[in-house]
Amino acid sequence: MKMVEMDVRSEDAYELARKWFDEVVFTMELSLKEEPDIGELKERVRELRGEYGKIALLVITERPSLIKTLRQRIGKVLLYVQGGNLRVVRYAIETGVDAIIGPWLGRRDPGFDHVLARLAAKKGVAVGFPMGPLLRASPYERATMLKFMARVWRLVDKYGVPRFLTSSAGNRWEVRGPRELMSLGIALGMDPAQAKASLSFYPLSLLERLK
Amino acid sequence: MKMVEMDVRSEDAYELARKWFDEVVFTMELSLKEEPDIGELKERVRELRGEYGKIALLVITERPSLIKTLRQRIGKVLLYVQGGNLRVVRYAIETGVDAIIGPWLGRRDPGFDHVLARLAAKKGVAVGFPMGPLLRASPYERATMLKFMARVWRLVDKYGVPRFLTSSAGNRWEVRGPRELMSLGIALGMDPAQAKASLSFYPLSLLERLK
Amino acid sequence: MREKPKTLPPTLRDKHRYIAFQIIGERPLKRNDVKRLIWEASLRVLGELGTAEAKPWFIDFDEESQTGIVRCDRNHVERIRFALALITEFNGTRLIVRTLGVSGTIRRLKRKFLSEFGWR
Amino acid sequence: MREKPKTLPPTLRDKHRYIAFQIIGERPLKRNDVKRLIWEASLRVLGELGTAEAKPWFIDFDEESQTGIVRCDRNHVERIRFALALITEFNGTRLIVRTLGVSGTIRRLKRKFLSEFGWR
Repeated sequence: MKMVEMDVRSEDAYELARKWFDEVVFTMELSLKEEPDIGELKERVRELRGEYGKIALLVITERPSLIKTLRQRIGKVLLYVQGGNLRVVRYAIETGVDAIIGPWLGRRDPGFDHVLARLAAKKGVAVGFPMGPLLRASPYERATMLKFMARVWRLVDKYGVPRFLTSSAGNRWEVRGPRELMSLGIALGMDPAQAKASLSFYPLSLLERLK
Repeated sequence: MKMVEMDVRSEDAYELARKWFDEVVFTMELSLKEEPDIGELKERVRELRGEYGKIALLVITERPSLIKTLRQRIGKVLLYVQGGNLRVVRYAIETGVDAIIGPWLGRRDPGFDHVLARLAAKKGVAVGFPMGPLLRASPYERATMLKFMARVWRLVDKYGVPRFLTSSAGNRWEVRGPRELMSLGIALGMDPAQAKASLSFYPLSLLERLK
Repeated sequence: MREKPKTLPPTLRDKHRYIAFQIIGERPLKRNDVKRLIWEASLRVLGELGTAEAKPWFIDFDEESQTGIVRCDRNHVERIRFALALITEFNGTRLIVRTLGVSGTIRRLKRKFLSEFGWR
Repeated sequence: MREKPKTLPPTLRDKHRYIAFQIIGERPLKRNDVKRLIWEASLRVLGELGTAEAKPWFIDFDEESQTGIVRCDRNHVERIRFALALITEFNGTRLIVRTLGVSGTIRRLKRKFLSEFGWR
């Protein structure tokens, strides 16, 4: 079974993940306050694609409209949106991005509900469950985050939303192997087959979109 | 249902336990290196009985032979033996004391096995599961002690050994109510009915022996 | 503030229980102390993952009567009770946490176990 | 020393699994560091009660290859793996604990997952 790491964010994280996974997607983080220079961005994406093959753009923004521009103008990348702002997440799902990473990030609630789950399932937008933020959290934050993640998993499971487990590593020390990411999934309530599918079946079908 | 606290070891602990339990046994700790003065001990027991009604003697010793003397010479008390020394525990069970408190105490293993369990069941010797030592333990010690306690519970359950849950409080701050002691039993693997019986049915049948 | 997620339909909601408790301490505790006390006890005894599963949530505490309410997952009441039972002190103040009762709604909990302490 | 309890009959024994792991760290770790690392991770993530249930037990660690064996309860392998996965450092040394494989016996574990690291 082919194992896929959908989100690593640095050169050294990519190198290590390549040893443990069959496919690795390199993610470029994009914190946007306003419309980016599309030409420049396209150029950068082209470079990264040359270097790493499979590329994702992770948009971190408070402005929903920017997502549409990216969706329309930048091709051959997976488009991820970081969770946290519900308006942005809803818009991103409606626009049909490829994934929402961590709907609960930066929030005091799960940042996801049955309405969003139903919509995500319909639009084929995946939810990414990242390990990285857990590694950096205090005990209190970890317990809270795990609680929210388990809640989001229940919704994702119930409504059949595409999903993946990922390290979302910012550096090589945050990379974790497939079995370790599976253990996260199981801690959230997945059964082993679901955890495996979150590292293989669902990621592979997202990768199909890059062809 | 009558709730019984089988082991508190100070005046103020007894006072508090009386508020939360229908019956409370006051335990006198007896650390013995050699044969005690039996006359003096009888006198002390008589006094305590006058004050608290139901009395237990908790023998803490490395010398098995002392237990027999006490069993034969001191009446109208429950005779407990503190766990820790396997030779002492085996001898105590053979002698037919009323209970072994915490077979794992002071050990790096559960301090109990299937042979002792079978013997205890046959002789009607109870195993007491005390909460007090957990309160005083470090995280590492607590985890280890809980593991041993759960193992002893499995043997006690399997072989039908009489059993009770107790605070074994040395002072009022170590007293816990019936529901709290039940939660300890459930943490060890008891079902709620078994936990309740460990505070009522089994203690009451031990108290019968005082009549 | 920002938007919040919608309330889930009943079948998807977490099933909770409410626990009434009393603090018996050398000195009275403040509301915020009790909040921390519960979290620390849960993190120590149940760990980060066990706490995520048991979902303890501080609801209220009356400093006068030293009684309060904590919520948790329906299937983890005994684990939370056990974590509370193992508490021995807060900032050097010795104390006992005694649970008074458990109910599926705050209203019933107050009526059955807290009315004698002046709750309404 | 003092007597020990008798080995329980098979049906009463704890059912264990053995996990082979590798430490990938900025600096190599000592055997005793690894022992502490595992305990601390388990106590933090699973708590005192969760640790009592998962029964992690340090078996061995080879400082040369930075690989080792930890035992745990058969039904808690994934929880121990998760606790290990959340480890990020020891005494300021950044590291990753990677599990190599799981088996019901030490012998099979060594043969299948540790022989390439020089274990026999």
